[in-house]
Amino acid sequence: MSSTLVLAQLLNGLQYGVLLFLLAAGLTLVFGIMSFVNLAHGSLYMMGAYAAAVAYAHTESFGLSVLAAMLVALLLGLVLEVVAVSRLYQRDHLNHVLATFGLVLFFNELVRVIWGPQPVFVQVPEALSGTVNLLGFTYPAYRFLIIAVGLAVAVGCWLLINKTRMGMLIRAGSFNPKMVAALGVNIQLLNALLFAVGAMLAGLAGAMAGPILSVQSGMGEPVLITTLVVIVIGGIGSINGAFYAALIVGIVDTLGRVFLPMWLRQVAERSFADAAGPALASMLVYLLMAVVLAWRPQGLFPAKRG
Amino acid sequence: MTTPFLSVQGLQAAYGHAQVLFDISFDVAPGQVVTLLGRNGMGRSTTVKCLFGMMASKGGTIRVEGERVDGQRSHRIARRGLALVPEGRQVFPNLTVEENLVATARKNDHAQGQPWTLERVYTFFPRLKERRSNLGSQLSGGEQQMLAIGRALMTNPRLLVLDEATEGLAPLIRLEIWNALAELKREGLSQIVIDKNVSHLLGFADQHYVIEKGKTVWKGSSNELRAQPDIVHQYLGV
Amino acid sequence: MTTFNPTMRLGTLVPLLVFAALAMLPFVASALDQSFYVALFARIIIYAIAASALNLALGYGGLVSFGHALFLGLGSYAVGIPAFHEVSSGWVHLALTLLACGVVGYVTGLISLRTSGIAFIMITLAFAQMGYFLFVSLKQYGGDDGLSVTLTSRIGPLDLGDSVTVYFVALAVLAAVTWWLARLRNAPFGMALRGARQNPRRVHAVGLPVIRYQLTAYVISAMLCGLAGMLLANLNAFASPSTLAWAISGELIVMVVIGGMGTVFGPLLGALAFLGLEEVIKSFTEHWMLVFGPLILLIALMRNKGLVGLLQSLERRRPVAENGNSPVAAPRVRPAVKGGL
Amino acid sequence: MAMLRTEALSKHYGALLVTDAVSLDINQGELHAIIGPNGAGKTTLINQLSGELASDRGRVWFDGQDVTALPIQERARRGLLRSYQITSIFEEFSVLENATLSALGAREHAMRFWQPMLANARARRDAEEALEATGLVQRADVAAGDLGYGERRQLELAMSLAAKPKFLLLDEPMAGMSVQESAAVTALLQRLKRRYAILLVEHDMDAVFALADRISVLVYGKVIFTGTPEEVRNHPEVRAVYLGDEVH
Amino acid sequence: ATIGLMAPMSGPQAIVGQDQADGFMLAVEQLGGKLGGQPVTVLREDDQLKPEIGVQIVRKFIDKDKVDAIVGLSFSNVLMASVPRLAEAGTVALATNAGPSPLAGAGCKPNVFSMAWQNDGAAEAMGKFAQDRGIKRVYLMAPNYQAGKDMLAGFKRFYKGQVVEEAYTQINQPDYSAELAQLQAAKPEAVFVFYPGGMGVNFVKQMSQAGLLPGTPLYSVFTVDGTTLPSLRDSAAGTISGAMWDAALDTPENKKFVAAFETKYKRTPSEYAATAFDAAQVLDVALRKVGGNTSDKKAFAQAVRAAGSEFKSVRGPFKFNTNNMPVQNYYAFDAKKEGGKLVVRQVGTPLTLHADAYVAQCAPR
Ligand SMILES: Nc1ncnc2c1ncn2[C@@H]1O[C@H](COP(=O)(O)OP(=O)(O)OP(=O)(O)O)[C@@H](O)[C@H]1O
Ligand SMILES: Nc1ncnc2c1ncn2[C@@H]1O[C@H](COP(=O)(O)OP(=O)(O)OP(=O)(O)O)[C@@H](O)[C@H]1O
Ligand SMILES: [Mg+2]
Ligand SMILES: [Mg+2]
Repeated sequence: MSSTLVLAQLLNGLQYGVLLFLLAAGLTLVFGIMSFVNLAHGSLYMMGAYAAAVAYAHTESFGLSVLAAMLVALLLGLVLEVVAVSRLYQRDHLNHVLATFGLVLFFNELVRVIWGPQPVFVQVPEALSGTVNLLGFTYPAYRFLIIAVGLAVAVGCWLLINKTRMGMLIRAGSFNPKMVAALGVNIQLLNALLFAVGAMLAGLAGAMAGPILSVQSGMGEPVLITTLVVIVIGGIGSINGAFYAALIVGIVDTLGRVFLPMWLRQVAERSFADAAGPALASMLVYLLMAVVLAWRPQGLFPAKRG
Repeated sequence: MTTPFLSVQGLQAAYGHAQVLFDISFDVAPGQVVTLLGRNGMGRSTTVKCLFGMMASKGGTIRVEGERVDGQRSHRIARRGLALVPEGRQVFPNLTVEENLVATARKNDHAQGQPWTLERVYTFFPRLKERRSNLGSQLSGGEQQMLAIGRALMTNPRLLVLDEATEGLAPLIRLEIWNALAELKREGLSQIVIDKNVSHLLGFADQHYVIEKGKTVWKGSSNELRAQPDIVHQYLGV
Repeated sequence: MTTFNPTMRLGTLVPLLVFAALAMLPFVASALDQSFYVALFARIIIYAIAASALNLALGYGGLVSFGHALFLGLGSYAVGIPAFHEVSSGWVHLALTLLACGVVGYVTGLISLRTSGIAFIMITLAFAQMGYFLFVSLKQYGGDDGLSVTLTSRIGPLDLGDSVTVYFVALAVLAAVTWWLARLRNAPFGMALRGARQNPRRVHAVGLPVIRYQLTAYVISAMLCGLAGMLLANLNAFASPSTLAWAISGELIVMVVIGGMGTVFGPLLGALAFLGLEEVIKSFTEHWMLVFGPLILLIALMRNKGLVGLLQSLERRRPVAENGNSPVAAPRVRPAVKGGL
Repeated sequence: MAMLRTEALSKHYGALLVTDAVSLDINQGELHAIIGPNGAGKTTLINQLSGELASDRGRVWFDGQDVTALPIQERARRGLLRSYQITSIFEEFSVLENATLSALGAREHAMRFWQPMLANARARRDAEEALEATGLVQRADVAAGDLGYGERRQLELAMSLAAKPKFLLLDEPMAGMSVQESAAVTALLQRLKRRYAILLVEHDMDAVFALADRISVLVYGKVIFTGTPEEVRNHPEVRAVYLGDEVH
Repeated sequence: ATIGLMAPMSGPQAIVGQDQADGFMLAVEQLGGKLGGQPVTVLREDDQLKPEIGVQIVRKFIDKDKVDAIVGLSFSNVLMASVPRLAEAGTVALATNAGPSPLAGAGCKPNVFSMAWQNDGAAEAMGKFAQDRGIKRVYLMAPNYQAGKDMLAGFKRFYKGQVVEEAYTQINQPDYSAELAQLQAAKPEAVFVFYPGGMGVNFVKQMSQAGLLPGTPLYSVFTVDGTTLPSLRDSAAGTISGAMWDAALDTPENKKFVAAFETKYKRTPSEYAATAFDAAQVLDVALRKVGGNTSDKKAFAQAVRAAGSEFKSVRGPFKFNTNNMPVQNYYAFDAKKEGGKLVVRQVGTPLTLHADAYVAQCAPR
């Protein structure tokens, strides 16, 4: 095993982590600050990806397609908030799970009705379709755009939560909206806005992922679970936590996938190693979460603020 | 007489099927301090909740400066210059002391007197300044009460409503609160005060309303109340 | 309990009628030569058992387990694996189910109960996912394709290979579990558990070690759920890792919540409504999820607590406060659920 | 012999020393009050005594035994019961159920899976007595969540009484009660006084002076003075930091 | 006649179910709404790819609807779960998407047929093809589950060169950059993978974006096909697929079928549509043989077996083996970019009239 390969894999892990963070960001906003469990985040991500695909096909501009995805997700988020979500904040988390579970079913089917069950085509923007050579490995240039966007989102979210009054008010409102309102704040409006921003970030993630992943009905759920894992490991409501945890999960998952089977082959019989290696690798993220939570129930980097 | 700042007429309210307010009527003139007296469970806090739109009323009217506000949403009512120090404090547990104070802070051009700022609240309650970066949930009971009052003042209100104003406060602080409320009154701030400490209320309030089983059953000035110890005995059990 | 009482509450009456109808169903079905319905409803009843089991942890204890499919799966494989090795004794299957679910429930519960809130939801999910990946990789036992159960459980004269037998065994188990849960609700254990959901600090202060009660509930819940898994494997003659998938855990939660969390009959009504509606809507359109999804959303939006709550509110009851004693009483305030907040 | 004795109990949060070497002796049948400014550490001290909070340093003896290392539920079983400053009841349960669960928990376990809790005659009788004492009998069947604020405070106290404690830790039992209810509770405590040892934290000076045998004054973690009500009333430092001129 | 059609109609694999239903209905329509001369009712059910639901549907078909035959039967896991009930009832079942090895071997059933393939067939063909092309070093990849392992085993059965690495990935893994880096480091001559559905789209896209395609030839089965090509487009350039059928297959029957399908459904059919189309034709012949009377289930099963050698399959030669698995050709198809367009072309027939490796284990009945 050459050291350049290890380095290359570390880079892969980082980059997968950033992709995870992109998804986790919107979820953390809604989940961590508003304390709303939004399983439909994956659906908004999917809708973003589809919106981008459609817009890309029509405008042939990647930039416009990203904008379109964000806009569509934002509007969708607003509608959802007003119609359903706003009625659920004060109910316990189970009702959130129930309601958004229903939404997930709905959106998956809706997409299938509109665009059919087949994955749709999304291309990589022409300018970034090449590869970059690093350490003797060819990397898709597009992946660097994902990293840049992820970092920008991280900074933006951190500012929003920790440095703005909106962040404070929404955190307060998640506990006691009646009191916030009685102090003269239109908490409903604020909640709607924040939820929509979270949705918009999901849309952005969908648009960014479209060119590298299969855009199809149901694409949101597997990632959603990994994203939830990220958030919980990081510490709920902490955007820093989500960021670090995304990177950790990205790296652990990547390195585990690659090196665990190899390592097992050295210590165990080949046929056993071939069976157990990938199985263990797929459990690794969950194992990591269980260990982290058993050791630190509030996650690795809990939000300082409650 | 000028129109009262706040006027409540025939207010009714219920929790589910259980009606608890039947006929509550009272006025608060600008600059006036009014108390709602009564024993536990008579409906004073419910009245306050209706006032702030935190609970829907079933009948009657609530007017602020002559305009009806019942049925309006909480924040709209609050923005007319009402601020609440609720029963049980209800500070935001997941915000720091300082965030609790600034999160809902607001300027108000109509408010009388010196405007409230973070600095002024901290001078008022030095204890809060010491605990400024602690979470609301980490405060002692009394500190939470101070925070709730500070939070309400930071909205620069024209009418301050205090439900159980001095609950859980040490005697010395209690005294300071009474002095402060009196000071605020001098600055022209209207107040509705609910507190068990009737003797102190007699000292600085203008009007008293006694609430019994969801109805206002008596109203009068401090002097009238002093002159009628049987009222105090009958309704307040002192 | 089954004698008709004109003042009996709708929330109790309807479920009892449902029970009675379920007891009749196989006779009617065989008379009409529609034996398929026996298998369909057997599945619903088995899910109702699993949902009732979950309700003990979730509804009574506020422990939002997003991993109960693990126990359903363990129960299935506790039939499948011995059967694969040609062991068909139902007693062995039963013992294995209870042992596996008890031990796994104890260990995972011990670790999970260190956390609360969303972390609890996620850590239980993690354990279930690990179980899922474990069974997927067990090539010998069919891996991802699952394992056919060629030898179904034989308990005394009963062979669970027959769907009518499974049906009645499941119904009996469900009735027993439901009755016990109704008793438990107001028994000291139930009260301590429900108290711990509302206010764990106070339960401690009262002198009861909260974790011990929660862990006990979690383990019992796991074992009951395993029992459902065992019946399911017999009904389908198949054990599959897909029984452990996270979506199944989610569906169990949905059933409990639809029916009415923490109520006695909620899980039964929830399982009936969830699986029944699915069947009905599916028979109208292939895009049934387009209807089913919003329907679930609507149920979540309804203020009252699930179907049991709906039945209760239909009665237009007198404006007295719920005294919490009725076996179907639904919680009235937002509870501080473990995993709820 | 002292019913409850502490030796140099301390607790800090970060740099903040909340209780600082607090030593107390409270005798059987004594009502001992603790007063002090807001944030002085009174609730924290009660948490340390009840076992809810682990102390950094110091020891606690209860009824002749060292209970420093015991968790809250163990101390409760030995008869050391507390009430909360911020009401802490079971909102879904009826008033009677609240009290019965408390009566049951303190003396027995609840690992019973069949008979209804209310069928436990002993626990139920204790609970009903406690409701009687606190004036909640008429409200026995009401869900605790439907109670008014003052009634919740009464229930809070009733739950402690139902457990038939040997020692009561009361954290501001009168807060939020109207004058009439406060007077009633004062009278109740007066009656209970000789039966239990009581540690009372309260800002209602009328009640404290009427009830206490001895008073300790806690200021920013330290006990600055312990004495009879008369001595405390006239102590200049206590007046300066706590009483002001409210009490003459 | 009543036919029960069960396939995944929802979830990520819904396209497979959709194509099967459409293919079947196209054949029925071409036969004038009749099978074996009898008006036919087709009951469609969605198994959601869940074995448990599948069993329930099979039960319903048998007990409630009393269907004459069941087609579709979803993926291997659902099929395997249904087999005990099918065997018990004796109802004829035609799987149009699976042929798991237990069913081909010791667990074979007289009334359960695969109209599609024995699962290893296409992979064996790719192994043979790679062998024939003289490729020395191959890198193998598949998801870590039974079908994945079977596919790689099938490939190795006919490929005798060096296997550089056999890598198993997680099911439904979205990102393959780590594996692609390993692959790149190993510098194989060619790659063989099995990544059905969305996994395939992810993998092929990412391999192409990493600059590895078309440079390193990608041999695959069930990865680049009618269901994924529309979303892969140019990324698929440089891939070679093994299958018993492709829209590009040049037979008169197939040309007619593809044209009819495209006219009716406005999309290119996949192999799943083709197998279902064939299933309807087999049933047509078999029902005619028994005169529409399926009450003797054994006789009907035998009629189906015989019909297999009589009907005209869109995939070329076809017959049922003694284990009720197909004996058929497996072809190699090559996707290349030509004149700015992706063109798929048949480039060989590595296995002709191929019988599976398990048939000997099936006890003759
Ligand atoms: N959330 C609620 N649900 C149902 N009933 C309630 C609720 N809150 C209060 N009540 C009932 O309404 C009546 C009036 O309560 P309210 O809180 O207004 O009284 P109060 O005058 O403020 O007394 P207190 O001194 O106890 O605060 C009481 O009898 C109480 O039982
Ligand atoms: N978890 C915590 N973290 C940090 N500081 C805390 C925490 N809990 C309490 N404190 C601080 O410890 C001090 C003592 O609190 P405590 O609640 O014991 O006061 P108290 O004497 O009961 O006051 P009061 O009479 O106002 O109820 C307070 O200043 C409080 O802010
Ligand atoms: Mg009140
Ligand atoms: Mg205190």
